[in-house]
Amino acid sequence: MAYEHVIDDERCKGCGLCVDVCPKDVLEISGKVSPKGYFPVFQARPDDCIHCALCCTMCPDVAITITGTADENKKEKIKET
Amino acid sequence: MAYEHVIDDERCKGCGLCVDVCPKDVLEISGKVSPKGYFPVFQARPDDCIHCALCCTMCPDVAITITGTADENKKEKIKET
Amino acid sequence: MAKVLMKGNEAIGEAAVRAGCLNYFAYPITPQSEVAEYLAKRLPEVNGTFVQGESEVAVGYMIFGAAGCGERVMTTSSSPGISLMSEAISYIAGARCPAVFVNIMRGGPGLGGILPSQGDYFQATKGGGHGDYRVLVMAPDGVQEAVEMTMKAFPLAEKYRGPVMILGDGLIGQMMEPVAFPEDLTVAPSNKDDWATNGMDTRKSTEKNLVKSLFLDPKQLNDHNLTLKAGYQRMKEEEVMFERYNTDGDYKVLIVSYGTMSRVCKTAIDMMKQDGLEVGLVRPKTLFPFPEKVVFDAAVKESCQHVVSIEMSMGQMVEDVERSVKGRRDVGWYGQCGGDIPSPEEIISHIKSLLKS
Amino acid sequence: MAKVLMKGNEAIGEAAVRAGCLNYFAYPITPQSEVAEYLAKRLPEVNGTFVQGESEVAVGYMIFGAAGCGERVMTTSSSPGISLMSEAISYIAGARCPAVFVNIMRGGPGLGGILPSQGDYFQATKGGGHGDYRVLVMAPDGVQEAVEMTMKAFPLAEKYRGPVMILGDGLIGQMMEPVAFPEDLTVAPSNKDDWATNGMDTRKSTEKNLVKSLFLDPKQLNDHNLTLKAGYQRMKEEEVMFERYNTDGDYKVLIVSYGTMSRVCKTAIDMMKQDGLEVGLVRPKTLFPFPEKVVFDAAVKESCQHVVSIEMSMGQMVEDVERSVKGRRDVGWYGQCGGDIPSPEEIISHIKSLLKS
Amino acid sequence: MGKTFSKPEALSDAHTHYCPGCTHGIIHRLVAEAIDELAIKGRTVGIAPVGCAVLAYNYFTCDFQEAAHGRAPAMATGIKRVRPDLVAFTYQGDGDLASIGMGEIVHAANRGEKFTTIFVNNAIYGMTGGQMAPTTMPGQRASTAPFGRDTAQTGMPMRMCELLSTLATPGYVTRQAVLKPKFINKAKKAIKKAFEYQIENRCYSFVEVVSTCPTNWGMTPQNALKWAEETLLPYYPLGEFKTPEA
Amino acid sequence: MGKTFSKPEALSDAHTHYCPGCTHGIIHRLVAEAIDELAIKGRTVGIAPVGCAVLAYNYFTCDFQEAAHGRAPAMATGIKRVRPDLVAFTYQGDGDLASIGMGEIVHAANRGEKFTTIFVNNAIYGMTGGQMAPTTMPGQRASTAPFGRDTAQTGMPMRMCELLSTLATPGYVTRQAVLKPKFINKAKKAIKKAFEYQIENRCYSFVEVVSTCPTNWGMTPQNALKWAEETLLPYYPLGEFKTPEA
Amino acid sequence: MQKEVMFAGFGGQGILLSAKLLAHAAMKQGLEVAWVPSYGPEMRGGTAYCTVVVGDKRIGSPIIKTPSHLVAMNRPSLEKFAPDVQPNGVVLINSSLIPVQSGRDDVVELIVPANEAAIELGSVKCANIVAVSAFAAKSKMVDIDLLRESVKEQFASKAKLIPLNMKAFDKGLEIAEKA
Amino acid sequence: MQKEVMFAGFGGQGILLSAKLLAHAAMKQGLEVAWVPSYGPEMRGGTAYCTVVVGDKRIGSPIIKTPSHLVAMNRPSLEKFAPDVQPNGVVLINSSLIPVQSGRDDVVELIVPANEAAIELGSVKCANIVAVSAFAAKSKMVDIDLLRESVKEQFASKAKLIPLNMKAFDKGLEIAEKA
Ligand SMILES: Cc1ncc(C[n+]2csc(CCOP(=O)(O)OP(=O)(O)O)c2C)c(N)n1
Ligand SMILES: Cc1ncc(C[n+]2csc(CCOP(=O)(O)OP(=O)(O)O)c2C)c(N)n1
Ligand code: SF4
Ligand code: SF4
Ligand code: SF4
Ligand code: SF4
Ligand code: SF4
Ligand code: SF4
Ligand SMILES: [Mg+2]
Ligand SMILES: [Mg+2]
Repeated sequence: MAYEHVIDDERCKGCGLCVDVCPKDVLEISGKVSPKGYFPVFQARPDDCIHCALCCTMCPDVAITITGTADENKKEKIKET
Repeated sequence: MAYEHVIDDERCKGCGLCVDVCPKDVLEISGKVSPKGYFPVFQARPDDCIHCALCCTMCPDVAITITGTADENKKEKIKET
Repeated sequence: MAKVLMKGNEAIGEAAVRAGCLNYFAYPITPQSEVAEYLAKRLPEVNGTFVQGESEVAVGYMIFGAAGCGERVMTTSSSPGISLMSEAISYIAGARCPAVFVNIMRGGPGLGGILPSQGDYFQATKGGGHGDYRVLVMAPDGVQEAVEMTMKAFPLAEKYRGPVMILGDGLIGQMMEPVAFPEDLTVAPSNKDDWATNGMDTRKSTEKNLVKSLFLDPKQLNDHNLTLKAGYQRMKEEEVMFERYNTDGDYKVLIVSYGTMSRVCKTAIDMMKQDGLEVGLVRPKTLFPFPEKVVFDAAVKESCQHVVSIEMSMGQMVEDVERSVKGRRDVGWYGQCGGDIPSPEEIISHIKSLLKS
Repeated sequence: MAKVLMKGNEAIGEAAVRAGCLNYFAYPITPQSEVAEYLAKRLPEVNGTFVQGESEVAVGYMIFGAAGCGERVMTTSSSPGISLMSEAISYIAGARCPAVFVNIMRGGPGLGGILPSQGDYFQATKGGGHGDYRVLVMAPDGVQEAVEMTMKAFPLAEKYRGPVMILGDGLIGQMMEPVAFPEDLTVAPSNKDDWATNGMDTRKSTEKNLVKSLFLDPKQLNDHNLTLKAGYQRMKEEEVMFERYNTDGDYKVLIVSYGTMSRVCKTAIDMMKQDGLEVGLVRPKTLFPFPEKVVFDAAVKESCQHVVSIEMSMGQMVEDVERSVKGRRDVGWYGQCGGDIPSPEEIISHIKSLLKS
Repeated sequence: MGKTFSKPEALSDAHTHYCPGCTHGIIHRLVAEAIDELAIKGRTVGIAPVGCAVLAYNYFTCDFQEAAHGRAPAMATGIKRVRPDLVAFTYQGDGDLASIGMGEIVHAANRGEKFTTIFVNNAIYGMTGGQMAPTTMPGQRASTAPFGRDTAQTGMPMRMCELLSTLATPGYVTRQAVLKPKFINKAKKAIKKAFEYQIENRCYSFVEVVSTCPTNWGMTPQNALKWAEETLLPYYPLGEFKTPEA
Repeated sequence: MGKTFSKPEALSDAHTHYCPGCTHGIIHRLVAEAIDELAIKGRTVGIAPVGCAVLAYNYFTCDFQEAAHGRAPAMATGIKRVRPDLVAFTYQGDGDLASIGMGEIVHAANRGEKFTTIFVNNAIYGMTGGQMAPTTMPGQRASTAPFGRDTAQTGMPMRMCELLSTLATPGYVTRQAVLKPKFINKAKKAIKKAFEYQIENRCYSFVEVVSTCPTNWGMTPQNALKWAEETLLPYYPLGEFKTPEA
Repeated sequence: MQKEVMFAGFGGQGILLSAKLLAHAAMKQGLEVAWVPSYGPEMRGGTAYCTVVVGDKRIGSPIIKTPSHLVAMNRPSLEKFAPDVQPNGVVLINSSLIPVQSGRDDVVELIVPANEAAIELGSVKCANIVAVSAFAAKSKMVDIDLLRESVKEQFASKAKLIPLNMKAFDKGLEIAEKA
Repeated sequence: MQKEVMFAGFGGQGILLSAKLLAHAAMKQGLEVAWVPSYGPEMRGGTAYCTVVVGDKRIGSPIIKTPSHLVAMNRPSLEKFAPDVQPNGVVLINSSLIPVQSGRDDVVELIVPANEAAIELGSVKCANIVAVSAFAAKSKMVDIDLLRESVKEQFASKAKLIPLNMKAFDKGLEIAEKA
């Protein structure tokens, strides 16, 4: 089964706590300010993501979700973003 | 030197705590009610008093005092009372 | 129902039970501790709850929490204890929860004394706590009325969703008089599902309820205050209670007096009648809402020359009497505050001195 | 002295220091925490004392203990915090200790909001606590006056041996304005040896002093209350402060308003003058004692048709205005309570609606 | 070996007002997860404190009351005494619980009230702008301790677990932290256990959670976690201080 | 080998309003003796509680303030912070100190305020007519616990020495009794020591004294002493719980 | 017609109870009644007193400074209150504890050795019953049979005390008649 | 004559400080002035704003709903407040964070890339100084030299920051002139 790792730009406050806990160094803070005035995080290296959910555990704003999916394409899609 | 053991009827509330702590069983509660409505304590056996002041220590109302005196008659006087 | 001879404090406790209030939180204080002592025995018989709080501050919030669940709840205290509850009363009013407070007043300010007083009129009627809220305040003049008002207090608290206070004094709490208890209050608090935090399952809802007084948005807070104000306006229209005494005929002086004090005034009025001196009385039974119009009408009666507010205080209700009389008669104060209750003789000589001057 | 640009809260702290008050106890609460933050830095420079109490209840009694020693002492808080101090204020009044309380009001009731409000008028002027006491209450309309009144508060507290309150609002606390500080207050509190528990050695006496409010004997308690009452009577004669604005000529409407609200009213009055509509203002600077006579005289002026009390509350001062006007003019209320301050435009349209009706 | 993760039902969709990196948000989530796993949302009443978490009632999907500053334990007592079938929890900061609310928490714990307290210790008054709390560390700067907390004037930081665990009445008292995933997972277990003790009507349960306040500590969220681990944990050791069994 | 004995100067001539055999009177005397021996009457301020000892100010010959119920420690804090040269002591009952005054006593002790507390534990609310106190024993009857204290509803009796001695701030905490001369002499030493620590500006000092309330216990003064020794002392052990040295 | 009686003595002499019994009987008789105790710490070890006001219409002021009658169970009470009693009132003096008299010639003195009588009957505790029945007989303030009933009811829960108190009650009547 | 300016942006952008500097300069100029901040938790992570009211007579209502001018340091502020600005007022737009314009043709738009400019000068922290000097130059609300003095005084305690902020100050003037 495959996983979908989704970061909600609206909820993310760019605190960076997830970045530090990611064992695979997948995450980075983006340079573009969100409407709320934050610099949200994004998956810079999605391929490396092992979906360990440590980032989810650490996120104070429940901005990251990981959903299971059977559909491989979904996973691809994320890659592209 | 001699001692004078004085019980102040006005202060005594007749609680009897002194009676119980007296090692020489000197004290007794009197039968006659005081103006305040209490039955004050008195030295029933003054001769036996060794002036150990335990009664003073135990008295919640500082109704007992023991004063030192050189005058033997004083001591007698107490006896008579 | 046959009359029973009961202490005011115990009768208030029994009245609460008969009003279906099985939840009582309190902290001991003279002269009202007998309410707690009575209910500590009585409530277990009806599976009620009594908790002796650690302080009046805590009790105020136990009441808040319980009232927030939509359950009938009461506390009783005396002057200093009520001061400690003032923040809680403001919160309860702000969160719109029904709760009954009984203040068996003692002498103040500060530790003051433990004898009867009416020194908390301001605190009760103008709100001891902060912010724009009012408390519906009923003042009994004896044990029978203390019972009736206590039983009325709960439905009133539920009607207006706010704190209701019984303002008695040490004498009413300590005195025994024969009491006939009204019918038990059997209707349960209604519509609490709309607002109470009684658990979503309990009310079969998926919507949460919030019991709160915080409104960070100024517009919302203003609207909230307007809602409260509308409730107080409605109280003024629907809940004013009072008694007139010897006001049918002419009278030279109008007394305004409440609670224990008013009984002494009645005795004085009867005595003056003997000497052919007519004096009328208006007795507010609700202090808030205050019977403004009744006092005004009684004051402007042709024959009436003076209005005097007689209180076991240094003159508090007199300000409401002044407001009500609107300058149409001179308004004075007579009273004592310390525990001694002015005697009929003292009242009579004050009234005569008024007429001389 | 050159003007400095200061936040109201900080200016109040500095004013206390310059009034010789080196003792400050407080608990943080928005919108007045800056007073404590300022004094936490400032007091060490002058060997003063700042203690952050564990609660407003405790702070009230720290103030009591310190005041009981005859030392100048102040606390500052905001609405809910003042409610928690009401028992202490009653005790301090009862024990006749001089102490200064500052209330930077926020929206209520309950937690309400943190924006400016005038919802604590009743609490401040009718005594939030129990018993027959009054508090001398001054209401500044800006930072400069906040400073002046704070410095005045200490000698007044000592003159009457009781609590004095500065009643401001969140805007006055948070706003910066240029301030010129008056001369430092150099006279030390006098005659404290007669009553304060400052230690028998300190005052070279063998007589103990008692700071207390308990009088178990009703006669004594009544006499004590009469003494207090006499002090309040004297305040009414000697301490009433107010400002008149645009009242020299004729005016159709009289506004009574205080504090921040009165500044908006003045702007509105100036704007209406432009349109040729004359409106007068009486601004009470002392809320207790209330300028009853001044309001009465201004209200009964031939040209005046309406009196309106404009408050950042649901209508509290309006009761004192009604009492003062004695029914000679109709008295109304206009205001908001939530944090938004009525704008000059809103006030103008209300006034115009009055004149239409 | 992958995991799925999504927002618990007991949390609403509302975005919190908390500062970036403030760990209040993590603690909210752990409480919500416990409520979901125990399926008690429909009979739970939360009590919000006065503190940064004052708006907690917007972030949960169960009934909520909002307390006055420090009085949440008294309100929870009122709730549970009149509705023992409900599940009540107070969520309180260190100023709220350990300063103004000291009397209420000690007595509620000592009466053995059957509710759960989540005690968020961030060693500061967050909401009001960084004043000193009873839990502020020696030398730590705060707006009312501009030169750092002087223990000669203000005493030592208050340790609530140590204090409450001396009470003779049985209870569950534990200190946890949310400074890293390992701690977070432990904290989650403790919070769930606390609710279980309540549901079984066993005892009062108290979970202290060492938390951060990047804003008022004047640190980045990352440094705040680091500082908390290095400075707070040695003085506020994690672990179970009391269980009803013992 | 005889002894003289007379009323200490720090006690006034006034007759107390205490019930016959009430040990409040003994404790008053011990405090007065300490004041005499340390010759501090001229700079001492006592703080009377609200409780049976409310009129203590009539019985001492030094300056006195009268507190509100439970707030004496806050008043003493106010006194000592503005007049560190004065000697202040609070005299508080168990309802006053352990119930309504919990917050004030814990925080004054934790700030290390330099005053002395005499804590009179008689396991009941005396003045108001025998209501339950936090210190009331399991099963003990009180007017608000007519069937005896039910620990399932009200928890276990509060032990203040045990609680206060857990605070990290240095202090002197001891429990004494006045149930027999031997105890009384020990209590006297402890009270004097407590004042000495204050005078040396060392620390906060707290002396609990196990006392009696014959009237509300419904016992003769003699039986009250006996009951206290047999029932209270096992739960409230005597001794020093904390010293600033340790 | 309104009548008032002040009961006064030491705490523990059953003052409040005898007053309550009288009030209760009056209520049964269909009269208006108020029972007004003194309260508060000043009572501690001191004097306890209680007023009972009985009348045919609603009681106005329940605070009475000059009562119609006085039941004085100890000396301080007699000395404190005897001067206030209205002319022709009954002043009951518990001679067991009061060696003196009221010093008034315009009142009806009723000398009752309540403690001795009670001790004879088996317990000093019932001295207050002796006193109240004697007082009621002399003052006619309430119907004696109703008062007897009230006493019975009062002790209903402790039935074994009823005989003793009935004896005390009759003893009081007897003393009053003899007097 | 009374003029008002609203400073608005994120917390941490130095909004309150630039407003204070302007108020301070106005005071030195002998004008009446009021500095009115927004406060409270709603600010947390959100928008901070502050009004400065300057006039020749005592300021009446310090609460301004339609200010003469606006200094918008971030986008939400521009969108929230631009509509309220009085005609012919100055609207400063921090173009570093605001890609859009006010959408009004009856106001004077002053486009200032404050963050970029500040970063160039060495620290983004002084973006607020760039903004306030540019605004003052354009609006003429206060005397520029007095404002410069106020900045110096403000940093007197941290002297080493003065040169940077002076550079920022002049940069602001320069941008304003060019505009
Ligand atoms: C009676 C009262 N006093 C003070 C306040 C002001 N106040 C609000 S929150 C707070 C402290 C919050 O600190 P803490 O409890 O540690 O919570 P945090 O914000 O750190 O999570 C204070 C003092 C208040 N609202 N009510
Ligand atoms: C605010 C307030 N609450 C309650 C009271 C009533 N009250 C007076 S003394 C007392 C309890 C006294 O008990 P304790 O402290 O144990 O002293 P004791 O009489 O046993 O020596 C209470 C509840 C009060 N005076 N003020
Ligand atoms: S932890 Fe959450 S809020 Fe913080 S940066 Fe990562 S996703 Fe955004
Ligand atoms: S799931 Fe694990 S690997 Fe993937 S981004 Fe999050 S922390 Fe990194
Ligand atoms: S102990 Fe004191 S009061 Fe008690 S009986 Fe002895 S002397 Fe009297
Ligand atoms: S002094 Fe000692 S021996 Fe004498 S009476 Fe007292 S206790 Fe007894
Ligand atoms: S102030 Fe501190 S505690 Fe409050 S939300 Fe911000 S970071 Fe969190
Ligand atoms: S009631 Fe108890 S504590 Fe109070 S004086 Fe009497 S015996 Fe002592
Ligand atoms: Mg905190
Ligand atoms: Mg006690």
